[in-house]
Amino acid sequence: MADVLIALLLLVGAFFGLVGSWGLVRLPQTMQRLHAPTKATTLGVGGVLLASMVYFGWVRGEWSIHELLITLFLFLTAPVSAFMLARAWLHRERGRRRATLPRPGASGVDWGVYQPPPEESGNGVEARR
Amino acid sequence: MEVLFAVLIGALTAAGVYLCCLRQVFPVVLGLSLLSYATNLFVFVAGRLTLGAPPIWEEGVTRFADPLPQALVLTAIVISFGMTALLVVLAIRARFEAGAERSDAPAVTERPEVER
Amino acid sequence: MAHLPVLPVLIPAVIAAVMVALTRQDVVLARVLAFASAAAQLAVAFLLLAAVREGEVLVYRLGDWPVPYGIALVADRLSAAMVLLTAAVGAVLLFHAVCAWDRRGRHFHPLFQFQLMGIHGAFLTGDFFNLFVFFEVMLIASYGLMVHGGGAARLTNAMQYMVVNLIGSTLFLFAVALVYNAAGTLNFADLALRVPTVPASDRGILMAGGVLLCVVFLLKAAVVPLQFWLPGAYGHAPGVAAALFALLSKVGAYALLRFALVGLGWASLTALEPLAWLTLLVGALGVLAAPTLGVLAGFAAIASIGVLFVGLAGAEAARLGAGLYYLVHSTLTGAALFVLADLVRSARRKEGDAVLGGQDFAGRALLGAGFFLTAIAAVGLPPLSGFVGKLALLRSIPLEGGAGAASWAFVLVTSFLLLLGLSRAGSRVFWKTQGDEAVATRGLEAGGVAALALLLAGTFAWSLAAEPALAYFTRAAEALLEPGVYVQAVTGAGVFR
Amino acid sequence: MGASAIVALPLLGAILPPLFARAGRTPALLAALTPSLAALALLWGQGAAVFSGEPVVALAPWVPSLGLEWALRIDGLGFFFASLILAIGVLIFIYSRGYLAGNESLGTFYAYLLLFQGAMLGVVLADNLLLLPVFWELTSLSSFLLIGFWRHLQDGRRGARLALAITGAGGLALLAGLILLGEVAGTYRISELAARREVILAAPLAPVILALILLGAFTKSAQFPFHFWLPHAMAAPTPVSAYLHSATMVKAGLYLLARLWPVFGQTDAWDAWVTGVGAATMLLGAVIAFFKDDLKALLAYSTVSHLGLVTMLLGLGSPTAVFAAMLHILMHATFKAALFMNTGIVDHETGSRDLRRLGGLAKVMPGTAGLGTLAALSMAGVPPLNGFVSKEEMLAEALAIRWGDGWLLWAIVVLATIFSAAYAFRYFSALFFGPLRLPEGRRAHDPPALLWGPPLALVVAVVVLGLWPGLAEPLLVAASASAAGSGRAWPELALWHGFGAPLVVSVAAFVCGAALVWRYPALSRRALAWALPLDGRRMFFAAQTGLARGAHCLVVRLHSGVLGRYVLLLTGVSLVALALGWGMGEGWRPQRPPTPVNGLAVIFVAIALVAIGLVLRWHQERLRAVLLTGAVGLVVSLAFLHASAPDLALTQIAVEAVTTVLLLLTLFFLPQHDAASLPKPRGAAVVAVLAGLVVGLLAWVMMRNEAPTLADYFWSRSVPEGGGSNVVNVILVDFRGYDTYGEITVLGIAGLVIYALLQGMQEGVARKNLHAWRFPFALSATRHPLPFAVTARVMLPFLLTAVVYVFLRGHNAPGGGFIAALLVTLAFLIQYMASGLSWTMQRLRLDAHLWIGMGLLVAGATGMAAMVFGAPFLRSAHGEVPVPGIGPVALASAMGFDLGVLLTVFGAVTLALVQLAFLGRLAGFAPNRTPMDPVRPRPSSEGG
Amino acid sequence: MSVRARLRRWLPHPALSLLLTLTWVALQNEFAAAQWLMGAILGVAIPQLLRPFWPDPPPVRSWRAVLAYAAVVLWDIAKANVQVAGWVLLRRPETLRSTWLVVPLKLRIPEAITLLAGTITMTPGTVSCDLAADGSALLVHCLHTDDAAATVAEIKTRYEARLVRIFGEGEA
Amino acid sequence: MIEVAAWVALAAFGLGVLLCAWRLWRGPDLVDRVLAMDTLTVNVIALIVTWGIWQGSSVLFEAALFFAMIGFVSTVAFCRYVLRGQIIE
Ligand code: NA
Ligand code: NA
Repeated sequence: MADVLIALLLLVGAFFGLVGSWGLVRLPQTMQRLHAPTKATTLGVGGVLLASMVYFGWVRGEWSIHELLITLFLFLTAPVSAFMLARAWLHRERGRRRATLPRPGASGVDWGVYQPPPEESGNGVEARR
Repeated sequence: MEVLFAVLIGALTAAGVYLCCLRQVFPVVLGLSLLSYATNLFVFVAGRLTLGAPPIWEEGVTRFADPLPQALVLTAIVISFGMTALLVVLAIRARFEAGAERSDAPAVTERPEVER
Repeated sequence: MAHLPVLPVLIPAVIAAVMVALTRQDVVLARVLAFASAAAQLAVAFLLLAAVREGEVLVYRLGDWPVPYGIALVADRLSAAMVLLTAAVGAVLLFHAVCAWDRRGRHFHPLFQFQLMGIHGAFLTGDFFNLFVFFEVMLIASYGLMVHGGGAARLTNAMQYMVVNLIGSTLFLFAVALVYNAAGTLNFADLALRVPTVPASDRGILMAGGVLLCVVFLLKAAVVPLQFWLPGAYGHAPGVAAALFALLSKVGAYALLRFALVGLGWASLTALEPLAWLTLLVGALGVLAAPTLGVLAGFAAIASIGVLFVGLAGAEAARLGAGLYYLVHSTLTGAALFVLADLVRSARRKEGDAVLGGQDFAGRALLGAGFFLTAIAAVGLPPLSGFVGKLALLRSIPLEGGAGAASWAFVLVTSFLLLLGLSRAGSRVFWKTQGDEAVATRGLEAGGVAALALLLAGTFAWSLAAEPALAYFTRAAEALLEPGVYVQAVTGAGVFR
Repeated sequence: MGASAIVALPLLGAILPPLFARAGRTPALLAALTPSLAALALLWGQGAAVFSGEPVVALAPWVPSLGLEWALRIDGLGFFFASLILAIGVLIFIYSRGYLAGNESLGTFYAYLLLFQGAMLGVVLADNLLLLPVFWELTSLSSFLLIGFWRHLQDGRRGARLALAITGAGGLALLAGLILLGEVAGTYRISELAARREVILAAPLAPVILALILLGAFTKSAQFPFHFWLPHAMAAPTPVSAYLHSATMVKAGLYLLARLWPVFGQTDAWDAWVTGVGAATMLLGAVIAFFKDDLKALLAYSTVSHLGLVTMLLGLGSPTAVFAAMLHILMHATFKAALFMNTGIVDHETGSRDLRRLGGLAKVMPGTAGLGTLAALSMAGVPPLNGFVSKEEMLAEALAIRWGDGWLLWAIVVLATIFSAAYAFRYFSALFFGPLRLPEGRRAHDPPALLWGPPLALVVAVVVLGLWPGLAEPLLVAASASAAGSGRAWPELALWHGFGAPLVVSVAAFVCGAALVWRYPALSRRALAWALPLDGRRMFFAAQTGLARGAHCLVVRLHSGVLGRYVLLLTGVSLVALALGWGMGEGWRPQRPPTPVNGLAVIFVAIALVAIGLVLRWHQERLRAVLLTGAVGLVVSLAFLHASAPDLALTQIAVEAVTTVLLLLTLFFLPQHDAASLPKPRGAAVVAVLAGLVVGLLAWVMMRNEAPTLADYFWSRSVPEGGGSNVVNVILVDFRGYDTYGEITVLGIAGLVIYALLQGMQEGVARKNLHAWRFPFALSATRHPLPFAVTARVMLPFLLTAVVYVFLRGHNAPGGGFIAALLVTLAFLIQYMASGLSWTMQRLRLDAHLWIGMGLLVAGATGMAAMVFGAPFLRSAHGEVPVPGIGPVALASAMGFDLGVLLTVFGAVTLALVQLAFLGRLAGFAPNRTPMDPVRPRPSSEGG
Repeated sequence: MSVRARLRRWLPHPALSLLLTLTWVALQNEFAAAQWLMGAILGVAIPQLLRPFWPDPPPVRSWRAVLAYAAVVLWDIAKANVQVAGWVLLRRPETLRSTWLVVPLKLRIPEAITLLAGTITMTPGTVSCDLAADGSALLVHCLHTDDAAATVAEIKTRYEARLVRIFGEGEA
Repeated sequence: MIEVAAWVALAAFGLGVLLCAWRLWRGPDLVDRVLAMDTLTVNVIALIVTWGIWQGSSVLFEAALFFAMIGFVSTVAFCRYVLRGQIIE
């Protein structure tokens, strides 16, 4: 029973992990590829970590929730990584893509990557010197 | 496995030496990093390869990796980290005092600007 | 008393740590601590010397672990003398430091203490990986002292010095790995016991490591063709640092002796004789070509290393002993030359330490006299210790065979070249002046002058003390050539006393 | 004792004149005279003993094992020379007082003179073969100071250096010769050498020894072809010339020849070389002297000639020739010193010493003219002056050689005699007689007594010794006896020896000499036409310049400053070393079975190889290169993990992260691309590949090699004696804790140096450049994106919990102080990146220096605690501490040590990173105190 | 000083303290008293030490809402994973209609915004890319959607509304 | 069964690593490369955990955590560099 569960979790993890990496190779646009790591992170690593938990607890009798911590860490950090990567890309592509990018809505407000936050632009301390 | 390690070490060494020959500091720093990987691995494999047997004592276990080279490598890693940090900072300072980032110095027979 | 061998390391280490933690703003307190440390180190070094004078070998097993599993410190005649030399030079240079250098940048005093700690540690350790560690302590402190005060030339040269030494450290580790792989030990004495038992098939690994380690030590010692880093680096370093560095190359020579003669059990280093000649030649020619007094001092240091290795490349105790005697001399003289270059650099506003005539400057006569004496010592003219050193060396080298004659010729001819170079430099800097009125220059740094005077007094005293000193070092050399007592003492060391 | 005092008085007394010079010039003179006169008194006090053939000896050990001892011995020869040195010295001192201008440092001058005097005395009194060169070199050194006394004159400086170089080089040769001589003889006592003559001469090294010693003597005494330094030493103040070149320094070589005459004299090699060189010098010097217009040059070459004369006599091989040599040394000293002083007076009074501008001075300075003329006549060998006496003896000795053996010598001697008469005649006739000629606007008259007194005394001696030469006989006999053996019949000294060949030659010389002077103008034109192009000084300085230039080229080539070349050289040498070392073994075969390969390892190594390749290809794109280097580091860390080194893997990966941050912090301030135009050193690729091959091969060999290790000991003792089951950690904090102590010291120092370096950029050029510097790329607007900042806040407490965990478990499982330190650093680093430097620093209130210092102290104190209990540094203790309600808790003192590690590493790394980040402020980037963009809109308790 | 204030002073974030204690015990994998004690010590000490780093965490109004939210998100992750795997594996990449979405934000609490952005990213198919300079909207990249407005609406109802319930926002 | 599954998982993540490496090589943008590194790290974590199951050893746990950490730190650092030049400002 445990064996089946573990094997299943492993296979699920392997499958989604591979799909994530495959997407990284296959998808043509950078922003599309940015979706890859979330896949690998969530079900990919998640599956494997669950498998590990079950394996060590059930099969070897050493219950451990270490893996949960890794999962949590990854869930916590992956969005930030993606956010920063996206911002970096938006910044590098500012010349080409800015026009096609939708605006946030309110007039005069742009995305954070292109516009300083109100407080700072107000007192003019932004940028160098 | 030994061959793989050897190839890795060799490649790291070759690349490290090559980068250290370049005329600016930054590639030299990268070269030294690669060299230090090579060194760490080299010292490590002086204790030979033992797979799946970390030197963490357990009752009844008789197969274990030689812990001594590992301890030596740890020391070496730390030291080389400190050195790298110092070198890059020195590179920055030199760049802003000398006006350019170069790994070359004037030949010793050139008379430097008078300074303290 | 039982802890004597570890104290030379611990005293500067603790004092430096206290300085780092407490005296960041308070230079005066740092100075007080520095002098206290110097006094303590001197006292300990004297006690250590007294303890090993009769040939005892003190073994201090750190953590009480037996050799070769733990690290052992070993004090014998040679290492005790080196420790005393370090403590003495360090103490003398403090005078220079406190009046000029310790305010020109941050953290001078802790770095100075760490430098001494590293040198002491390298001299005292009986373990060649630990030697690596203390080399690094010594080197990183030296980088810090070398860049002290800044300046483009200094920084770029320091960077090269650093890169070269980092590669040297890499080689050191490669060598340690090879030796450990074949011999299974890191201790000099234990290695001495194991080397004969290493099967012929594994000797290649062992010796590849062994010879590579020798190369590393030769690099530190700045023996040709591995001298290239020294003149630029030392020549542009702050004087007080460069003066202290006069010790660093000696550490390389010392380690080479320990490793090759004791660890590997080689009968002698005669193979190095040609390198010693070349070193002498390059150093002497460099003195002729040097554009500044700092670089000149660097080349003079290389030349003195050449002389030193002419001695160390011998197979007879007398010759090694003469070399070791010369080692002390060259440390004092090298330090004096660097201090002098520094004093000139800071006294002459326009020309610095360039080997050029210029306007008269404050303290010219005094510094000129100092240079004259230092040059006498460096060339090896009487009555300073360079003369006795070279005399002892020549007397210990039998003229039979080409090598002996060549050594004589190199020592004498390069002495002549040094004489040319130093007289040329000295007459330009101190004689070729325009106008007799001293123009407004920076004042003379009294502490530097004091350090210079002490160093010169040291070479004079060393010359007078030549007889006992030579006897001492000859016995130390005997222990290197016949390391049985050392090996026995270290490997058979009982529990902690 | 007396002998020592004679040498020591002038040497130690040298400090007196500078002290007394403050009181005035006369006190300075008295201060200089006192030690000299005292020494003279002491010397003459020994006269009785010496003349009775009982040498006075002083002995003290110095380095007996080398044969070097303080051995002085006053015998006849020594007494003779010492008397000359001291007596003429006294006159010179007095003369100098009048000669040196008021603004010149007379005290220093006297000090140098006294040093020189002491050194000279040492040379002639030393009875030790190694002590003699000590004083010998001291004379070279002190004469260097004297010759260069007028340091502002280029001629003075160059002359001094020339003299030092030649005599110093000779001194080195001499030293070598004397060392060998002592070794061959089996004694370093000079006085014992004569008895070992046979042994010495039979030694195979004898020719070498002789050559080296003669080199020393000839250079010092300015013998051909080393004569050229002497005339250039004339740039010295005239008293110096008078002293050094009449009576003392140049005579040191002659003294040495006389001293060693009992050992080497009357051997073929000695006779041939000494006579030959002496005769050649004698002729050459005389001829050149005749054509010199500069009075001092004339006297200088005449000195060369006279030195050659004495040298020749010492080579003739007969004791009577030695006697003649001694005689001439004495006579020459008197008239030549007088002549130099006379020239000095002329120079002093007229401002010139050029014969082309001077003439007829007898009209305005009759006293000077009288003294000069008498001395010059003596130099010419005109009776009844003392020069005649010694010249007669010389001619007698020279002409005593059989014609068949010596016709060339005869010819030389006769020619030289003619020319020496000629230049002597020319000296006084051209200078003092004929129409008065003076440099424009100068008036001249006889000088004050201080200047004419000393030459007068000497001229009196010239006359007295000419009329009654017998007065000097005891002295000369004693001297000759020491040199050539006692109990011989010495020539009777008399003014009149009757008619003989010498007299004929003399008379002929006067006639011919006068004729030469008469025909001087024509001759000099012709002489100028075939003037020897061989100017020794020019050759010397050309050689020196050439040498310096060659040295320069060599040095530049060896120290080019091109780092790449250094690296290649070092690598090349190391490869050679490895090859040499490997060659010392034989027949290595793989001993361990290979470890099976798995596919993942292949994948990762392949990735690493590609990444390495890409780093090489793209290293110019620095940011990309950093990323790829990180990939390589990842693989290395995995390799450790895979090969049973979890601690290493953790450390490597953590260091990797910090290093990446560090490199990025650095790259911000550096160019973003490598400059493409800089050429690589040639051969870099080849050497690098070779190094890679060799290192890879060696690594493979090590892995397949079987040999004993220390592993078993650590494995078995780690738990019972080290108190931890992570053996690597136990080694780090216990077995080899001392390494770790050094290691954290290194890291601490790195932090301090980085701090010092970056703090130093707050001023000077660095600050200016930093301020002018621009980052090449456009920057995004916002700084601290909100999601990142929030996530960082949430993560921090959990990361710190993990830090505690990693730290505490380190002794038993992978982890420990170092890894924990990096982890905590990373945790705060995330905070710094997320919310900025100012905000985080304010909250951390971190004095990294304190952390470093405390860490080192804690680690040290833990180690030293053992010392309190009488155990060695770093002796650990461990055990279980019962805690009520909880049970026993395992504790190891090593944990304290590990805590020190943690503190130091954390402090150092943080210090480095924060300082580096702080540099942006210096570059003009405004600080940002808001921790997230956009700022949370709700009013909050944040301190801002 | 009131008990509550005192408690507040020692336990600035009680939930955090609890979590840390649990984390410690989880890390140790050992449920002995000593570990709970140590965990508790850390749970008190670390938030104390780090108090300035997280000055005023928003109180959670409803822990039940948190659980519900977690369940929804986990389910969405699983669902979206399958869906996106299908796109990546089966569709020709050119046929993917990737678009930018603008999600106007009602949320103002940074923690809540972060959570929303994180959720969006962790459910495959959407990545939150930037925040408006004034924090009023979130920029989301969608790997493939036929109806952008619907996706935005789903985000707002499925996630943002629940977050509003958790943190009690909306009045702002 | 577990072994087979673990083997499959190892192969899959191994392949995943290779795919990431390919992206690391091809780029084209720096962001792609950083992304590739990030994903590679994630795959490595999965590999480590799977390897732990394969080996039956839990000693690798911290390593996985550390890899997660470095993946995050370096990704964020590179992004910050692209965005602001100064990764700590
Ligand atoms: Na073997
Ligand atoms: Na997503």
